[in-house]
Amino acid sequence: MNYNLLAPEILLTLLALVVIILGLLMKETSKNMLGYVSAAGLLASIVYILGNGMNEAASFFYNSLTVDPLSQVFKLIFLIVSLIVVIASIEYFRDNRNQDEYYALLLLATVGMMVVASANDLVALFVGFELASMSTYVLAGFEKKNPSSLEAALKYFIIGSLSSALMLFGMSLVYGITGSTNIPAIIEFFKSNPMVATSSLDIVAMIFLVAGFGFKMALVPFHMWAPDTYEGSPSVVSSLLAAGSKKMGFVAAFRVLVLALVAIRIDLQMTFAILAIITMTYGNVVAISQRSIKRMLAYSSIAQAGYISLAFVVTTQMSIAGGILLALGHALMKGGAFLAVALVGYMVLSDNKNAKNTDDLGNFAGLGKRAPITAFSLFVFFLALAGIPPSAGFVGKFVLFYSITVAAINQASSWLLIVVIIAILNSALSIYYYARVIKYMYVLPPNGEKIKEPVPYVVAILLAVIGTIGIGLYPEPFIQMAINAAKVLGV
Amino acid sequence: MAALISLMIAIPLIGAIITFLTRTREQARLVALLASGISLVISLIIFSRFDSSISTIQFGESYPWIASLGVSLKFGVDGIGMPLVLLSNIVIPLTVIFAWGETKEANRFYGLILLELVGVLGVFTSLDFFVFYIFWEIVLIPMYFLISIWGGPRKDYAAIKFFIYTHVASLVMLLAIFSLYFNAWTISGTPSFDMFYLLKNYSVIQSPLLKDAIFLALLFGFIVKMPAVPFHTWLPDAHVEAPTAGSVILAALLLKMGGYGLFRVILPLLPYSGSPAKLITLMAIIGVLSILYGTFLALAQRDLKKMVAYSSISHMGYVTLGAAALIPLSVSGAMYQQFSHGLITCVLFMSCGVIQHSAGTRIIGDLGGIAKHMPKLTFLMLAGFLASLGLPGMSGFIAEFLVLVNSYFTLPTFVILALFGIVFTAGYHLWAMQRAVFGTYNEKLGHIHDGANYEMASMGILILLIIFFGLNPNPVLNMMTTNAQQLLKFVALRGVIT
Amino acid sequence: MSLYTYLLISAIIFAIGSYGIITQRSGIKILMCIELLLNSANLNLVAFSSFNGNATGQVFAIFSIAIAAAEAAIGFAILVALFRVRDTINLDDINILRW
Amino acid sequence: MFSDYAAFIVLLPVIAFVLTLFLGKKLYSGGALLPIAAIAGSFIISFGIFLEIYPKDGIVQQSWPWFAGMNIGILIDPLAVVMLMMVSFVSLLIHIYAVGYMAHDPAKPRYFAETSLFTAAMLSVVLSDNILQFFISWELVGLCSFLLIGFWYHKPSAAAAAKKAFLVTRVGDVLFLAGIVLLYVNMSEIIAGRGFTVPAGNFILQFKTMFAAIPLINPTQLTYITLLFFGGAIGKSGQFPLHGWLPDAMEGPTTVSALIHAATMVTAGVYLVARTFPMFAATPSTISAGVPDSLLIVAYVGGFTALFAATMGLVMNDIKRVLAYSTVSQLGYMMLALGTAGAVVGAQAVGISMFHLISHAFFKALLFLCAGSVIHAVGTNDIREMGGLFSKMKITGTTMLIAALALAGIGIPFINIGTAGFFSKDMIIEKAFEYGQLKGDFIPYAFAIIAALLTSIYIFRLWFMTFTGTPRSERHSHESPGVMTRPLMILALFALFFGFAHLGFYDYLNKNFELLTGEKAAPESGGVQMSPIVVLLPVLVGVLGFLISYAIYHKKMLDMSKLVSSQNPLYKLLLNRYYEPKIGADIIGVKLTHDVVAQSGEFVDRKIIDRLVIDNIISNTLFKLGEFIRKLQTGVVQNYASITLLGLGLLILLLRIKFGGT
Repeated sequence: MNYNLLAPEILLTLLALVVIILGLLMKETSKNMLGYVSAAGLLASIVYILGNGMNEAASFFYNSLTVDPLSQVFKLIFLIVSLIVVIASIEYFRDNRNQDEYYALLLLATVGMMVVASANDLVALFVGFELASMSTYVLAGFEKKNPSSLEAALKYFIIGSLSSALMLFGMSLVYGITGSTNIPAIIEFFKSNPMVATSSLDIVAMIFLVAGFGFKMALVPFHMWAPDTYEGSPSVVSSLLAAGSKKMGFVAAFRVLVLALVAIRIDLQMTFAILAIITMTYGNVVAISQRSIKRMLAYSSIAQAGYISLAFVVTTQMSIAGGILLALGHALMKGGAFLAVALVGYMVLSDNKNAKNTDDLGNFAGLGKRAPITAFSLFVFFLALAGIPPSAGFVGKFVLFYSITVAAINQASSWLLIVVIIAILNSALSIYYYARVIKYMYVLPPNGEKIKEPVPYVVAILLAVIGTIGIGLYPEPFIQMAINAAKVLGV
Repeated sequence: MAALISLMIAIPLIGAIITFLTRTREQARLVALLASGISLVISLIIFSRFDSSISTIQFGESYPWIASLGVSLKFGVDGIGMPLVLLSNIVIPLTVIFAWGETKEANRFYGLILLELVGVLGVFTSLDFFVFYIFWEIVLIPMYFLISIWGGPRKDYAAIKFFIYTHVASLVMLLAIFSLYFNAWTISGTPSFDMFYLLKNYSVIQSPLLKDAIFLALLFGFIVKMPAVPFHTWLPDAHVEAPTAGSVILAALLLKMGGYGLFRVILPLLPYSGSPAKLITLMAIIGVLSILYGTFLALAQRDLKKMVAYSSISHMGYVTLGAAALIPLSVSGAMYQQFSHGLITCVLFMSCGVIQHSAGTRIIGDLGGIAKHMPKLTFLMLAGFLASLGLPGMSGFIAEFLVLVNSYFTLPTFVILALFGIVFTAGYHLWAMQRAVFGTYNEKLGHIHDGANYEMASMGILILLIIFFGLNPNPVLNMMTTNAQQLLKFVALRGVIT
Repeated sequence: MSLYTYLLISAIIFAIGSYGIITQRSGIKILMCIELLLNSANLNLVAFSSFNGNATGQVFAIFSIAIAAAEAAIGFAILVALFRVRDTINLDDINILRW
Repeated sequence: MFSDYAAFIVLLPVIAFVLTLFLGKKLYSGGALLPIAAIAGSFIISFGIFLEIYPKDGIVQQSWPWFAGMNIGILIDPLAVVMLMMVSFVSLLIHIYAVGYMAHDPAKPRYFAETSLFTAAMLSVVLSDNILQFFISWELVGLCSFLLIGFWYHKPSAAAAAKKAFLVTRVGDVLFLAGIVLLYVNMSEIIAGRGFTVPAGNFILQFKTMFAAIPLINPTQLTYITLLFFGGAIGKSGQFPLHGWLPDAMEGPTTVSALIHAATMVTAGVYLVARTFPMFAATPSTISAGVPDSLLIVAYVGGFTALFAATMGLVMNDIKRVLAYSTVSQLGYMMLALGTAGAVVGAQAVGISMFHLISHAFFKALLFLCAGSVIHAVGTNDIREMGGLFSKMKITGTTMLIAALALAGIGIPFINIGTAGFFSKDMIIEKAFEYGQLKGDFIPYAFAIIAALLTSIYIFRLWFMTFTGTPRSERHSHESPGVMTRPLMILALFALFFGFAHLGFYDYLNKNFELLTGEKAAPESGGVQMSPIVVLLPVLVGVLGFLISYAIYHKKMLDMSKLVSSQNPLYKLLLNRYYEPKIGADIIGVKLTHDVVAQSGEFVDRKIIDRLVIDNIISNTLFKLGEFIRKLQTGVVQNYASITLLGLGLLILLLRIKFGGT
């Protein structure tokens, strides 16, 4: 059994410890280099994963962790997000005396997510979940002098632990039914005795799991924490939460729910369709009336969760591939967008030290003049989120909606078609609030002169832009990747 | 010289990027003019080498792109696309010349205009549905900015309305494309977005219900762009608020995308659709409704520009009508209407622009007798209006004559209805001229000056073109007819029309 | 005692916990309620484990207990930090972020 | 050899138009000489062609393919050539006259450019060999008329009149176009088969092809086609009910009225019917399928218009309006001729009608030019402010008197001496009588004869009030310059002596369609012997009219103030032109079309579709919804927890209901 495939996780764990220790030894001023260290570590892991085995398949620790295309794709997503977040944080937390803990926690969170990505056992899944969650609880409250940051952390913590409790409860039930915590074994059990599988107890268990994952995905009605937390926590952390830990829920759902649902052959199509539609509509409709951009982005990412969860409605290979693509795209777009907001916050603060809610729409007026690169990037992210080609967002939605349409035609089910149409109308509706911000950035006059955009931010944001447009212009390899990943589930 | 078309698309793109980077407006407009000029030259080369006696794709190019979805960059022109490519390349440079005096954020302004050129050229030449759709969407963005940055008082409302309205339409169209794509895929086993391939396989679809659904979705996507009643309300707002150059491009090129869709996509599908007869009637109704409705609303307008906007709606109605009639000459007449309306409407909107600019208002009632101070404009504007009301000797007449005469074979009732529109069309044009331009000079306007030379120049060129194509339609009409006949072979085969 | 007794008990604990979360105002109490929820799950695990006759459940339970501890620690940490800036841990007052 | 240059008949004035338009300012008298020279050229060529083809009964045909199986071409047959000569000649004279008349106008270049464009278009109407080119040129003359009526565009009345002229004729044009559509469909069904491909050398809308195809066209369709054509003619030639624009058109310069609204353009309608006469003649002469015979309708409309317009001519006080109504009524005569004589002597009707058309062109142009000369001198249009001008303006007075006599058709019967009008008009009236005998229907004849009486009354009223008696206003007046009077004299000569050409003219024109289609025309009907009364009556009423006017307006034997007062309803009716402007413009044009239809459309569009559906129903609902939902986000964490658990419960419940399970 070669542990090379787990090298990234191992590396990052060690790196986290190293960062902590270094932080103890170093003096305040030189702590800034820790950011570069962690960035290097993340970059190394990305390279490593890309280097060997996007398509490897192996399992470890008594088959409790598995490495397969699906896990690798999501690991890649998590790593990329963490990377750009770290790069941006170099500026955001410059000269902060606690940045060593920050980077350590961020790395641990990443490890947690990666564990979830390749978890093959409910225990591993739970542990990974908790590792990621707890690190992010702390990160959300990292500005410990800032009440809203702390409030965000608190809400995140309470709802988070509630839902992990629910999840655990669900897992216990599943274990009780199947007598095993190993996911393949569970699936096997369901396949072999359908009677049990369709028992109401089992359904209850499933719903508990849905609750647990739905919390991370910010799926209505498990979304309540998201807007507050995204708004309150430091922008870089919001970026990590929205772009990274959100996807944790999806990969878990792909691994457990999809398989389980396929196995127990009860059709939750309608249920998930309703959830998805409610989620996307809710997100978009509420986003319209927001003035705080971070909050608007929060709601828009709820809406995006709605789109992605369409993949569960028709669990076809194509739909899951689409879901994965959209998840990947969303990671880049949303992550980048939050970082851009962070930069705006930086800009506003450099205008006046003690400015309140820096992410207010008004601060974006004339951004195209004040911070051209940021404005343009934000423009790209918004169009991508709205699904305008050529962009990652478009490719994702394209494949996803395509798969639903196909399913609708195949099953000759008109309501599926209606689902797609609603989804489409939603993504048209979303243009409204994106365009409003774009208008502020490019049409309204600036209320301040041009600023110098800090290099780390710019690098991070541009990475996201390149990713977003790159996937849009040359989606071929990514589509392949997604399809391979979807194949793993063998649906 | 294989890659002429991609060159023609690439140059404005590069030009646009350079324009965005330029510092002064002189540089910006110069670059814009050069880029669009070169593109025009290329299109003229293509046009001169174009063989109008064959209906197949010419100057075709193909490059692989997304293998797993079967998407590839296919470009090419035929009798349907060529005239519109030419039109786009004529209109854009003239727009740049007309807007030569633009001062507000010139580099962005001209850059966006060039982007529009890229978009429409892409739409008119791409033969891969995926690519087609991408260009179709890209066109929206520069127009959104043109309206919302350089627009009038209610520009926000207009811009967003325009964007969402047409975006919804294109998304619905996307659904239909999905279905075609999936259908073709299941048949052949290999994915492909090749336009003709998808259209060809439409006939294989079993359920007539699905066929009609696909057809209607596509139709919706196109007629909203055209726009046809009752999906037209975005147009007047967009036009009223947009800057002159924006309106010109919107009316002359963006609306044509819808018509192009009819010929490129709808007509090949029509004979194989579930219930052709019903759909033909539907299209005819939409066409005639647009003609009459547009006319009467134009009659009701106080704002000169809004009147012109509604006149566009009514003129585009002829396109739908001619397409629905399914007679080779009516279809080519409809195509010719696209081409000629593209030229004519430019003059109208430019006139509105000049008046707005020098008199400070476009409200017909507040104007009056401006001919006294604006003789040059009056001359060109009158010519444009006469062309627009279908005066013989101008290109508009040929188009409408062909449509009316030939549609009568299959849609007599609708033609008779459409004929009623003509009187009122003349009515609102002359009414506007009489009230706004002739009569005693309204002293409240103060001293107004005639249009600038560059404006007059571009309008003059357009008028000359209108007259030229009114006296000698053959250069473009022949290739249209060739393709129209080819299109309607299948109609005849299916014996749809009786 | 049959399995259902255990399940019943854990269900009751779960109910109490969730009721508490909904009704309580003090952050501390809410933390305790969450602990209740987790422990109801643990109880399930252990019970199932003994009735299924394999140890996995107990292992899982141990894992989750450890995690719960860590979680509680973090929760208290956040509450303390919050108390420092807001002088209260009454959750009804903690709503700057809303709408 | 002239026939090789036939195209230049049109091209020369076109060239003149372009040149005058762009460098008129730099040339002498606004470049008047260019169009004059060009039109002189056209006249010479036309005349040359006439000399060429007259001896050998030839016709000139040239045609070039245009687009979609249609062509542009030249067809000069007897019908066309006489028309050509008349148009170019009259136009020439009027251009010369205009040099004087427009001398003081700043916008001379525009004027001459437009008139020469008009001449070109009119000539193109005349010599076009297919209905499409005919229609196009027809529209162009309409355009020029629009431009020239509105020549003084700064006068609101002029702008309005121009618009009205264009719109009213447009109604006719649309009917004409509809006729063409119908014809095209039938034709291409016949020769091209569904208009897919037209066999080479065949042009769908060529007159030759059309006439050849007449037997193949379904008679009912043919009737529709001809009636629609006649609709076009009604519009252009100001026949009832589309006559209203012509009197208003007098807002334009008098020369324009003379050229366009007397001599040439307004006769285009008659020319159209004459041109397509074989089709009219071929329409079933019985009531077939509920469609009456086209010629009958032509006759009735023409006759009625002749009378109807004459009545209004009686009361008008604007010198030009009187002439305008007289024009309308005379055009009515021409139509009447086509209708009645068509029924009696077939294709020869064309000759009869055309002869009146041409003689009318001479004397009506003359009348207008005289009127122009008077207006030029006096500076008003109102005959009530004129009077006693004869002493000062001998030439104008005399020539106008000659024209009046010609219009009234004064002459000596039986020995055939008389003015042009005498021959042309009396011939028409006689044919109307023959028609009555043939069909036992004397109504057209009645129209004609009463109209003749009224004609002579109003025209002499006009002459007396203008030239005799004592001046009714202090306006200095003088004879016009030579450049204006000489054309008057020339026209006067024609008004006097043209009539004697009638026999040759009839013979020549009778050959027309036989030359064109090769079929023999209907055999010469051995002229029915008329009772002398019938021959005498037209002249008698003419003289009677003269005497009445003489009595009333010269000798003032009876006082008109009784009749001529706003109390008298009949007078009011006439003075308000049967309320045609009110009904036409105000009620139909403004009230109905604009205020009712258009505004309601506007309402639907803006208020219902836009406001209601888009804004209120869609946008506002969404906004309100959003505002409402975001309030759920109370910010209190327990509520969040409750909602989470609630959602959980709901989901479980949902699924329990879905599959009961154990």
